[in-house]
Amino acid sequence: MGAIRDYFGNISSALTSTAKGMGVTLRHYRKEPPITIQYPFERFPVPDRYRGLHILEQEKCIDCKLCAKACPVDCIEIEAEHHGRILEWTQFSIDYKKCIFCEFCIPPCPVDCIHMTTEYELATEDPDGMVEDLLTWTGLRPQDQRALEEAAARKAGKVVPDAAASKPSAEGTSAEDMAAKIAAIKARMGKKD
Amino acid sequence: MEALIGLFGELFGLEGTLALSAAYAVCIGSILGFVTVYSMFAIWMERKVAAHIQVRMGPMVTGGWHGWAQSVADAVKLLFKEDIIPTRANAFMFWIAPAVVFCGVFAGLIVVPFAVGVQVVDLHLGVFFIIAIASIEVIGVIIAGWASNSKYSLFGAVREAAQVVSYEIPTATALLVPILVVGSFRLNDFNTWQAEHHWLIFHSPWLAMAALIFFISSLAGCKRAPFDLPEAESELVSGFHTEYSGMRFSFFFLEEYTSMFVAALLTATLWFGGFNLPFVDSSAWHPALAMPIGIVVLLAKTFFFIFVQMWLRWTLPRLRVDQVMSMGYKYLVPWAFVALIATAVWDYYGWGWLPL
Amino acid sequence: MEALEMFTSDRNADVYTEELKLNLGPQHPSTHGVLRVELAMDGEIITDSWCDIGYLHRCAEKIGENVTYLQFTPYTDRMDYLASMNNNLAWSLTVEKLLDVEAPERAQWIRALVAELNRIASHLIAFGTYGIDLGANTPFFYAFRERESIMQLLEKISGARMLYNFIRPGGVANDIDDAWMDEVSAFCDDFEKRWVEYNTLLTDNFVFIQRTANIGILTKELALSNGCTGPVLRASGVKWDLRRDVPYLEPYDECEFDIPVGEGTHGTLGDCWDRYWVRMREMIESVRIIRQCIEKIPPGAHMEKSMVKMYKTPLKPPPGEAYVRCENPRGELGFYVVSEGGNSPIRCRTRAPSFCNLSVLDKLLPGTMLGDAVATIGSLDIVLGEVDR
Amino acid sequence: MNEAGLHAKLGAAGIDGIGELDTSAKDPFVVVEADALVAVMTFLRDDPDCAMEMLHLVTATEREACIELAYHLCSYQHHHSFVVKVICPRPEGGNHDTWHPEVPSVAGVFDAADWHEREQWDLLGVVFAGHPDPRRILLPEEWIGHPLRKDFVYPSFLGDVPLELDATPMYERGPDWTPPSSEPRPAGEPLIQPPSPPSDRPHAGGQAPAKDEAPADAADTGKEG
Repeated sequence: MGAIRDYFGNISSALTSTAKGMGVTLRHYRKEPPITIQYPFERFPVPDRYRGLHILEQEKCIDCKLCAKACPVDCIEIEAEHHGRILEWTQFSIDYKKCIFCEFCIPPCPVDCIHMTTEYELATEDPDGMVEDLLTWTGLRPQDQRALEEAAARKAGKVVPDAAASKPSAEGTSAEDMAAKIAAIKARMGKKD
Repeated sequence: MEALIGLFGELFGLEGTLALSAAYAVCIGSILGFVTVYSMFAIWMERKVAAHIQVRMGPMVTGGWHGWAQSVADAVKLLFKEDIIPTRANAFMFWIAPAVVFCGVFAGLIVVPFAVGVQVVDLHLGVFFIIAIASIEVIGVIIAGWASNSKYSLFGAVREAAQVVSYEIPTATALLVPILVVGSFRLNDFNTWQAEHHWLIFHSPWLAMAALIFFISSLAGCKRAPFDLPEAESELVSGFHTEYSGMRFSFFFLEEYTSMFVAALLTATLWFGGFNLPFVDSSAWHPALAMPIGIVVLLAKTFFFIFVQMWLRWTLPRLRVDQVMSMGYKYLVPWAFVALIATAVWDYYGWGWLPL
Repeated sequence: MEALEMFTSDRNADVYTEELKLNLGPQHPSTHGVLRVELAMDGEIITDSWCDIGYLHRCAEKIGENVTYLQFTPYTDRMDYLASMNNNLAWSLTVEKLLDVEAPERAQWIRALVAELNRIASHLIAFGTYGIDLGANTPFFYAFRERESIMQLLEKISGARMLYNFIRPGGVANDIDDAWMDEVSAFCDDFEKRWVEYNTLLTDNFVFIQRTANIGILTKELALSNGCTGPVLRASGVKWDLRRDVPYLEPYDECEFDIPVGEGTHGTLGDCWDRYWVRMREMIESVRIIRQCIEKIPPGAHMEKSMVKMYKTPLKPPPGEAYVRCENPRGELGFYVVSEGGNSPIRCRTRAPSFCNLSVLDKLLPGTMLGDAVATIGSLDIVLGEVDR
Repeated sequence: MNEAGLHAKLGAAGIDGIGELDTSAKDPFVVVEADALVAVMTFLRDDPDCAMEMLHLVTATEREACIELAYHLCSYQHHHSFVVKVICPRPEGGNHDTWHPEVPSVAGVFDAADWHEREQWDLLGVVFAGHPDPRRILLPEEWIGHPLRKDFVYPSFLGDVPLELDATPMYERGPDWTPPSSEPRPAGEPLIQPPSPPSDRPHAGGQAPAKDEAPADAADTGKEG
């Protein structure tokens, strides 16, 4: 009798469990809203803490290379020439082909000048474009040049009439500028908004 | 068909064989067109049904409204894809297999009455013809699996052969049940019988059971989940069409969806009243009115069953190959025979079931 | 095996079937990555199998010998990329053991909380992909829906979606706030309802039971001898869970939770269904732990003060070695680290749970059918990133 | 039972070559002679008080003076664990090429040792005598050398295939790109001089060629690690 009970038990459990499962799928078909979004047209909100592309506040950076040393994959390249406290920048680049977004470059920074933005779109058709230069300017800015000349002049014993002009401007630290930088990152990565 | 021959005679003065050929050409062309458009729609529908069951959206971009043109775009893409024949495949067999597969199901459609008078040939053995011609498909699949020279394809083909041949027994037996009641193989007779009496599904519990058995075994015949063993993408990569791409692959797709259509259409015609509306007697209507309504009604029923097929597919896991066999032989075949004999007894005594 | 003998006994008869070698993988939909299994087939029946791994070997141990202790943390993310938190946890505990420091109390609770969240996410993948292996595609998407909630929760605190790098030697990277914990509670409530739905859809399904019960039976002896751990071992009837037996975090000592073990409900003890069902019940136990963590989490620092300087100067543990095991979703993850006092370890050995669980596959497959092979591989729930490292 | 108890139990078993328990380590361990390893493992597994059902991990560590094998055992019945170590001292001038320390395989005692020992052979070149399946496990069979050795030299060939160390990125390769080291070579000359392995070396496929036998066109051999 066991076999016969199994036989009919199989039929009934197959039919009932299928019906129940179909009930679940039908409920989803009719009631549940889709959880996916139409990606390029809409996006999920990205939390503030998101570890995305980097930006650099070049004004603050002192070329201590601690971030490069902290990097587990050696993707940060920094090159600058020191003229006293003024830096002549050659390179501050991150190779996003290597970067693993581990955030270890952020905490060591003594002047808190490197940050991670919430930008996460990295895809590009040009692999070379993935080596991202974070610098807003290279070499010496005019005011740096001027400051250097004044310093040299002061060293030579000459009196400098206009000391105020040598103060570095606060340009490059405002929020708008940050946004502009992010836009520049995206532009350089060859992406459209 | 006769109407078309007459039309050609009137319009172009064609007569005899010439008119016949022209009429056939038009019929075949329209069925081919129908099959193509239907398949595109069914694929789009399958994607949407799957997506909504799976809390997704499915195609949304192509063509604008809910991605309606996605299938068209896919078809165009498949047409322009490189036609790859594996180096060590048997090129001729590889080439001919999709055509063989497609011809079988395609030919089945010519006996289907879509509405009053909308039918290519009104065969006396319409049901039998569909069952017989649909079996050609298996040969094509075996050819495809063997010619691909891939082990996965071979496995898929052998599974398909075993499965489809086995499931033809319950399919055909279940089909015999309504045939027994109506007393005809002609598909049109089912429409008229059900218009005069009642839908066959309500005739007796045995007919309802036969409908269920037919539906399940037709799923196996169409290689739909949970019986998609020949494809079984998690076991056999893609089964018998692993090596196919582009246009040839799309033929297998067309075949799958067309055989789904045929199965759903048979269910609708044989058990669910065909192109008749429930509670409405349409036999006295003018053909110009009855024809479009009949087509719409039949297609609505058919698409409902296609929807159920999809719904099942996205609900159930796949059976194992021996379980498919045991289900066919241990469960479906005996119960199909039970339904057949019980219907014979039922009808002999003229019992009624539902107050119809 | 009966079926096997039936098919192989008449080898000397006039008609016999020829053995066919089938390559399951490395590119195959159901090998969960790049596993290659060479199968000797007699028709649909597997007569022998050989596992071939190493396609995803990424030299993690060699890298570990060349980076500092802190810098190796993100690499542990990439071993078992479905349970990064747990991997981070094991590595952090190892480094802390080497350095003789202990994470603050709050950090321990946060660690347990996120590790259990990640365990649910990982088991959800196991559940979903197991459905796909058996041909049921829909549970996968439902599982991903819940996993997406977990990923968004963890993204909020860690800043990444999969490779969190959140638990670090000495504590955790960021503190968590009450608003976040409310969201976690809301998720837990939602998840329990969904879990019932999963069972209706897949667990109790007749076809699913037919496909998994009595398939791939792993006996207790075989499991122990092969070093299987985690759900795979527990499904064979061994009640062994490091969280209960060797509590490596304070919350595991204080929270109440059960350890689900296999019972052979629908078939034999240790079959695929048992392994699946142990995972399903573990998710509910994790929810229980998470609830208690949220209730009991103490205030305090989230990072050991003395460890903060590790970002600037590499950690230099004293010479010695440490072996730490953690209960990962897939089993016991162990790190055996040998230090000689330098910036980086001289040996950084990983005991990957998937590696040991997979080694049993060759013994399970012979005698089953091709479809069962897929079910068995799926029920072991391997991550090839961890097998090959 | 703690480690001291286990060690006492082991000492009472009457197996030769069991060293003292090192309690200064974080996980106290005992060093045993290679010859005694299988007996120790069998005892630890079978003794009802030890009942080490599970071999957790087999690790080979290369140190300055030796290669050290650590076997981590644990028991789920008694909730204790134990570490057994075997030290293989480095002979004079022993490097990754010439020195393959040999220890008896414990795969007969614990099935788990099978894959672990294969991995240790693969990555560190420790020979496990009596292993049932002594093949490489992670690296391809044709791989030369054992990469976790400190003096490992990156091979220039994998079987017949030259390994490119300074390869042009895939996206910069034009249609005429050829691997840098795949210059046409005289017909009949093998790509790599077959190394002459000592005939008693049990593991096939893992022989490293001596340095002077390296092919002439393998100029791009670099050093890693």
